[in-house]
Amino acid sequence: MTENEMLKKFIRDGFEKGVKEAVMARSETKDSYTYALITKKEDVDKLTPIAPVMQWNGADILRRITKLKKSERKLLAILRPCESRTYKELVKFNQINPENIIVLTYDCPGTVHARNYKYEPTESEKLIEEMKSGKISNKVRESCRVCEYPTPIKGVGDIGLGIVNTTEPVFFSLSDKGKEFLAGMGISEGERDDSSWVKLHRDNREKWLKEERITGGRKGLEEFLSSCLNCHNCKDMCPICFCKECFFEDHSVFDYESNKFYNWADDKDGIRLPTDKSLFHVGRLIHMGTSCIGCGLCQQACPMDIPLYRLFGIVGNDLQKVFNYKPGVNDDIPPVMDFREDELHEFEGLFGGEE
Amino acid sequence: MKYTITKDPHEDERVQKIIEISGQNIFSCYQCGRCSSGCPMAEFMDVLPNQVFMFLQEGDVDTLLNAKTPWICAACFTCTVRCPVGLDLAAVMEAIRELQLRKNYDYVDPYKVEDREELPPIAMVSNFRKFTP
Amino acid sequence: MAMKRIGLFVCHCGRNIAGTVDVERVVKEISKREDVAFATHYIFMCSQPGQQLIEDSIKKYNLDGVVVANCSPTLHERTMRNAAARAGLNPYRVEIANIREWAAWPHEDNPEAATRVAIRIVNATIEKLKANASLHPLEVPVKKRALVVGGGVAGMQAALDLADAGIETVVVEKEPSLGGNMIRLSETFPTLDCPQCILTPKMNDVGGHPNIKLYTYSEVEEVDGYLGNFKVKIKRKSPFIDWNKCTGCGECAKVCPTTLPSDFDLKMATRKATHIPFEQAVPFKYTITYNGVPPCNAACPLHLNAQGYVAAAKAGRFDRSIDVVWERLPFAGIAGRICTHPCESACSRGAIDKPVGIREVKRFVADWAVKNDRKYILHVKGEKEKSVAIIGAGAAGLIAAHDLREMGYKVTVYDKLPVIGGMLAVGIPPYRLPQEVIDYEVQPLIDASVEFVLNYEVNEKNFEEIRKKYDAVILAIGTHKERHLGIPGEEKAMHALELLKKANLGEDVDLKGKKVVVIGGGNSAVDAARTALRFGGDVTIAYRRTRNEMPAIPEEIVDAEEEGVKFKFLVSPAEILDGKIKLEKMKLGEKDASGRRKPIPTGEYEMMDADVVVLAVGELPDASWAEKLGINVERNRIKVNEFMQTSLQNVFAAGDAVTGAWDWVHAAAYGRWAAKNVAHYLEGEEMEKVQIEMSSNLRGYKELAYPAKRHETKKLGMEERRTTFKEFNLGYTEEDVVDEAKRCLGCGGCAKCGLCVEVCESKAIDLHMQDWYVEEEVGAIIVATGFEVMPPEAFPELGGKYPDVLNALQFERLLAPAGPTEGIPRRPSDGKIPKAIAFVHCVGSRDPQNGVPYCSRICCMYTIKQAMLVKHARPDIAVYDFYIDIRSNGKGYEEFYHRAKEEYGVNFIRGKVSKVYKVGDRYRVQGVDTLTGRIVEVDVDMVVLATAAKGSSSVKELAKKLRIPYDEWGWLKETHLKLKPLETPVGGVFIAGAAQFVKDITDSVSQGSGAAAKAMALLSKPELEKEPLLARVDPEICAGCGRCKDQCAYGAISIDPVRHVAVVNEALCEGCGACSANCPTTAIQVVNFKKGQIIRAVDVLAEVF
Amino acid sequence: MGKKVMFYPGCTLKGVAKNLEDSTVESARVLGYDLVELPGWTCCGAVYGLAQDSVKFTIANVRNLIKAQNFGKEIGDNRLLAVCSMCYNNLKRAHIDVMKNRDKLKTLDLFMDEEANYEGNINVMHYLQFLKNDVGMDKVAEMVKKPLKGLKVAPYYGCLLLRPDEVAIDDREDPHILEELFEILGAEVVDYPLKNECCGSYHTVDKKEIVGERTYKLVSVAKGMGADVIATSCPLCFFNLDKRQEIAKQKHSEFEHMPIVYFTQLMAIAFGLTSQDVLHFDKHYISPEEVLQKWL
Repeated sequence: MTENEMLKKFIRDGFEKGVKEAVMARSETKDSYTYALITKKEDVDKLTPIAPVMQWNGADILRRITKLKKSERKLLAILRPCESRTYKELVKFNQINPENIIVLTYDCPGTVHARNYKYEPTESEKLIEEMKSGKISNKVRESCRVCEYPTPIKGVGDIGLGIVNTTEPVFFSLSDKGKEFLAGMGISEGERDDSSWVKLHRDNREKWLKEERITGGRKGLEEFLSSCLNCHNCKDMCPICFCKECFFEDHSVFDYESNKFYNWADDKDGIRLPTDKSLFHVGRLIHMGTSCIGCGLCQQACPMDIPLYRLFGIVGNDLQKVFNYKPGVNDDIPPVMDFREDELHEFEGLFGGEE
Repeated sequence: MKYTITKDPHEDERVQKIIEISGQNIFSCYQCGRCSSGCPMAEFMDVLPNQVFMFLQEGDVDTLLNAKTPWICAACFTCTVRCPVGLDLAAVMEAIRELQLRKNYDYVDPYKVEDREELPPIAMVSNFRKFTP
Repeated sequence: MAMKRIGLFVCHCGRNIAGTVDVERVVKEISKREDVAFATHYIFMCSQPGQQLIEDSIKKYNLDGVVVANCSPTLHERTMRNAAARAGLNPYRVEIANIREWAAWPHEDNPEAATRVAIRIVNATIEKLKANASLHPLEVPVKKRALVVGGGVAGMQAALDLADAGIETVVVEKEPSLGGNMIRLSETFPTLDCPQCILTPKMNDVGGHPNIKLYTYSEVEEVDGYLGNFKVKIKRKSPFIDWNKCTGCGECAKVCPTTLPSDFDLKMATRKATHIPFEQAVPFKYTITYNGVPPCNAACPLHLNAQGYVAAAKAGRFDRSIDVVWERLPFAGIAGRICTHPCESACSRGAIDKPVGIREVKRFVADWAVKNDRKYILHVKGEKEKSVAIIGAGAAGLIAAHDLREMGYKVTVYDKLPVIGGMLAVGIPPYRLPQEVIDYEVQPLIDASVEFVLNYEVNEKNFEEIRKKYDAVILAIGTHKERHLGIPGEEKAMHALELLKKANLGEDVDLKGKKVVVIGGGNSAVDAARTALRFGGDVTIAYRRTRNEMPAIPEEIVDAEEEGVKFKFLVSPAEILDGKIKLEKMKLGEKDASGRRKPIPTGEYEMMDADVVVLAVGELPDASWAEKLGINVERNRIKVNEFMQTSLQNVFAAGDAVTGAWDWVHAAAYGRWAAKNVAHYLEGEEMEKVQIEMSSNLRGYKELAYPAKRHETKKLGMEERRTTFKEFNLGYTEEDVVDEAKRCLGCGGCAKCGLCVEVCESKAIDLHMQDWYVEEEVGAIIVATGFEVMPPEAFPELGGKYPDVLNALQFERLLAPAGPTEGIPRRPSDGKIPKAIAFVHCVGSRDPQNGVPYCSRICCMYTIKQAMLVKHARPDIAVYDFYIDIRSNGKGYEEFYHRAKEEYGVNFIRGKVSKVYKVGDRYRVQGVDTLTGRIVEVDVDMVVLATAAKGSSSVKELAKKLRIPYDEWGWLKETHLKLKPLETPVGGVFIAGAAQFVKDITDSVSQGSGAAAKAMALLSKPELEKEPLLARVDPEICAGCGRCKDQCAYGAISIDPVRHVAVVNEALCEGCGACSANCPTTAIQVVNFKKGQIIRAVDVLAEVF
Repeated sequence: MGKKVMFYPGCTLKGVAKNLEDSTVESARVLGYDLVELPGWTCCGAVYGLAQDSVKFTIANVRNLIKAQNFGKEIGDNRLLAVCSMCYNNLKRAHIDVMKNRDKLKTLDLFMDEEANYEGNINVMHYLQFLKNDVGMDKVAEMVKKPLKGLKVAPYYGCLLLRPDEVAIDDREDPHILEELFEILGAEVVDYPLKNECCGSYHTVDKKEIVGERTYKLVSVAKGMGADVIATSCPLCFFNLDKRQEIAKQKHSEFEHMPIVYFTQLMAIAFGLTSQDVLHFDKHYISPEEVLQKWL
């Protein structure tokens, strides 16, 4: 039985045992996979819980479902590990009400870039095969190759499905809620060792953090973003960018009389237009950097193929280190919501510290 | 006893030199006297440590150059650690000695040292480092 | 709509601005703007004519906005806004461009730059102003009541002024009495008034004023609300005495056996645990100081009130003492003899010399009760129908039987032995625990109809029957099976249990002249050895580790040695032969899990003569039959869950059978828990998790530890000890027990011995009283929490660790006529009147490197006063006053100084002391006279250090609750040092007295009145106007993420659960803008500081020159 | 073979203070440590330069630190132990100085082009710190064979273990580390108030009388407090307090002699190392033999 079939059986059993009333999981479409919400056992066949592509962050969908009011039915959501971390992070920001939701996540083989999939479809089973043989597929996205947490983490989501290093996939609980759920399903919890799969990614990540760093200061950044169309797709796809209306969508802020523009151009020997392009990316970095969970959807969304994850992921990584904060991994309060009297002394003073 | 101030001590070159060598703002002394009362060598001095600062604040470097005090200080740092305003007095004493030593002046003559055989090497090394150029 | 007719008014500020900034050029440049209708300059805009100029111009030019370019808005924003309002312009259409602090002053040396900066600032301000909205002040209702925190002189003055003005005032004071630091003083400078005389009338006024509600021994717990409408939660610390009933008669203090250092006298004297801090205290009510559970009680697995029965014994009230024991345990005599006393291991006195002999105290009172015919009576609290069977009449079984019977259940105890007591009866030799003691202490159970069925062995055959017959069963079967070593010849050996059982049941074992080798190092090894000795053997204990690792009670090892038991260490038995034993030599290796070093075999052997070998290598429960019935057994022990319940529902288990062979007190403790949960089970209640361990970090009052050795108990004569089974330990004598009890350091404060409860005629004392909370609604809060001085211990170089080196506040107590020495200074070390005293000024003050940077302000004067009072009390005492500068800047102060110098003969020496050390009986003060330039040394008998003052240590917590700022020294920060010294940035919260900065009584009283006046002004209005510059949320944009909520220091923001957007409570919002800065979408913004306005202003300011 | 730790003896230990060196090395051996002499060590300079513009006082010490850096990598330990207070003070200050002041380190590198640069990871420790923090006083207690019961010791720290603040091995006004050690050795500790006062230091070379006066005060106060011996860790303090008693006696006829010992000698004695190859009582001017007879 493939992992997908196993999960479908799990969903069916769940309906039968009455432990849940709805399921949110991926479903195949013509050229891709999208999320589907089903409420009946008969519809289970429409699902492909582990899909080879990730068009949308599932936590963002859960946000839409529960933001105004908690889920009225018992909902099982099958999320990738990065989505489960997003889920946890968004709960902290009041964007998801976790009541009545059970999140299942699994050892992730990574996903193929949505555009690549469209022209050269790959089955998830193939990716899983490669994962089982201990190899990260060369087809998967950059962000998947350097993923810091490619497997379920205790405390993040409720149920884990272990695929690597085990003959038969095993279920295990990640939370008390999950433990109860599995008990209700009559499934006994298993164990597997995911350390080699995690290490493979972490080694990649270490290398990536060093090698792909954008250098050259402001100029380097301008060059990195030079092909940007200012379409704001990256923001739209970012699950952490949950604002109803982005500051940068309010163009009136950057409306000036013509003379202002001419004066700037005079002073600076010419200016780039529009003026808010890099400001947009930097502004976004400030807003979401500490919470970037590394799903890489910004990069997938870029019509100009700017490797944006190298900007948001690497800067986010550094920023999170400064505050010793790991988004979506534990219950720590996000640095933007936490006031500490005693921190960041190294940045004090006019030039940042004494030395 | 009379001393005529002829020049703003803040502008005095030798005072400035002492400030430069020692790295201490001698004008922050407010004469509490704790350096003197804690000094183990004070009873052998002709100018008390706190008075050294007053002389400097008045620009009277000559008196200090002729005084025994800088040569009696044993650099034990008792004053330094207890000074309420954080002045390193030992460094100031050193600076006053340096003004002399840098003129190639020998305060002690190594050839005249008695019981050379018995003295621990560190005693002689430190003595010569402090008292000869 | 954006303003089109703006007026600019540039102020010269004398030469402050115009001296640097070219004001004409500013006016000229700004006039070029299309949106500026009028611009001018004037020498003083804040003057009457200046304001008139603005008013007239507004009318004349029909201005719709005004920029005044002058000084900081904190000074004249209000002035200018009022002027505009008079001219009919909405005051919020006026903005200040600060060209004095931002342009003129920083560019004093560069008028060109200053002018350009000024123009830019004005331009930026205009850009900001253009989108300003017209606003109207909010109106907030006012609660016409006030709260004063702190019952010192400043707080009392404030409270009295408020109350006299008809405002109901709540006073919260953390100490049991009003008075603060002032009431501690002997006399006050410069008038030499006695504070008791001048302050007590005020205290009585506060205590009795109809408009004052006084909460002493209380603390502010929580503050909610805002200007005019605060909700304050006040914690009332339990005094354990109902103050409504307390008459202040003091009978309780007379009988209280617990002495503590007096906090009021700053440890210069002692007091009782129940006390009134001083004679004039208001309210005149007794307070019991209870610090918490002391280490001894916490360490006891049964949590007996050890400090309590020790305290009662200290008072010679053995009857009370035994009652305290009986509150938790009927088996005082058993416990007093054989307990392994974890209490003593935890005793704080152990860190000083040796722990208090707690067990022997208990033993003494138990014996005392027997002698005096005081019997324990088991009172059954209401008979119940249900019944419980207990299998095993040992430690766990007996206490379970007692507890369950007390709760009203019918209890039957089965035991296979012919006697009651289990291991107590047959495992512990009679010379340690005579059977009579067990029988005597079990009798109350029998009297209360606990049924004992002896000689009845429960096993797989009859257990089901019993289980059916009773509603619940407790298995407390102990450890009666012998562990085996598995060495050749083991069958030749005797087991310790066998030997002990024979001794206990009165059988004789003939060991006369025989060489006996006991194998083992635990209590049963030592018991077996001493028993064998009494049977006439020549006994050696052979143990595989060394003495340090022996698990037996150390005293018992010593006792055994005294009696003649020999020891052989680092050997392990290899084979038992006829008349001999082969031992393998061991050595010690690394530490194992138990923290003891492991024995490692060396492979070398030796032979030893041994006619009889006794194995004491451990015992196991015999639970094989239970296993057959389906009860889970693991490693020979009955397995229970966290409620002491076995795998069978109504079967519980406890004692050694569960834990493995341990000691009496742990078996009893688990037995008690089993009983408790059996009761819960039978009543269908939720069971409680077993919680034996408890911790206590109290460490007692070291200063109470006068030298006193631990008393040893009387022992039986050695001959009788060696040859008979008579009880060998005779316990303490009556004198010894009292003296021993006095060694207690009173860690817990009140020991809860209950002696006071007996004597209180008004039945006011309740030792179980809890802290409680009250809520008060007030419109204004005055914080008057006062100051503290640094302890002398902080200055080791000045001898702070010596008993006769005090800080000034401690010395005040010695000078106080009602103080511990009645006003004559005496040395705390020996009570002698000193011949010479040295005072040292500026200890820690004016010393940023080692203390605080500031001058503590009052020290010069109080030191002079103290010097004078010393001379006054005893003119023959020489006084040396080491000062740096005498700061006598108050009315009558300098004159006071001169009196000390001229009339009283105080010696003033100018120079700071650097070292104080003990020479013989006296203290050598090593100072300097900076005026003559000489080192000065003087030997004195006492040294008084004028240590630096700091804010009250608890003030930071309070300040956080009130959201008012404080500095690193604990002083509360005022809004403006010169002009608003009583205000804080939080509306409605004022500060007074030394909470702001150390000050003398005169200033404190003035500030108390001042703060009261401020509060009155506020409360005199029915409604308050509030600045409308507040945060507002755009619900269309707000995503409800809550970032703003977490940033708001005023708790003004909440998330609407229905609309899922942030909501601002306008009454709480102070308009600081922290929320806005943290909002990713600018959905929350402060009115008139909107993003467009700020960005426009920044654009102007950031333009390149 | 014990664990290897780098040891910087300094010149004085090699000559007049053999008693300090041997008792240190041997007591460490009992505790399971092998103090390995830093190969090629040079003089520490005895006093540290206080002038802002002086680098010469730092060179020798940084050289030593670089040597320790190289040797440390070989034996896999970065601790450099000193027992002479002056050596400790100089090495530690040099380390702190160049770590705080990287420009100075760069300048120094120019002076020392034949060697590797100092990386700053040498942990300069005084033997007392090593005992307290790394070995553990428990371990010391375990090794005590002959508790010095009844011996009254005045602990004497002098200046260089406690001042300036950045090198202090304990509270500078009220240190307790020696007290703790002596209590563990079973001795009775005298609460000696002058324990952190200067002995007169290098004035012993040209102003003996002053040092004689200091010695007079320091020894007679200790005597007055009932001490049998003063124990120190600095060979210069030792020399001054020991040898200069001669002058003290000449000046003050009532002066009573008192033997001076190194704390390591007391440790050695308590550990049962009583051989003169370790203790070298011949190096003492006032022999401690009589006072210590009971334990020898």
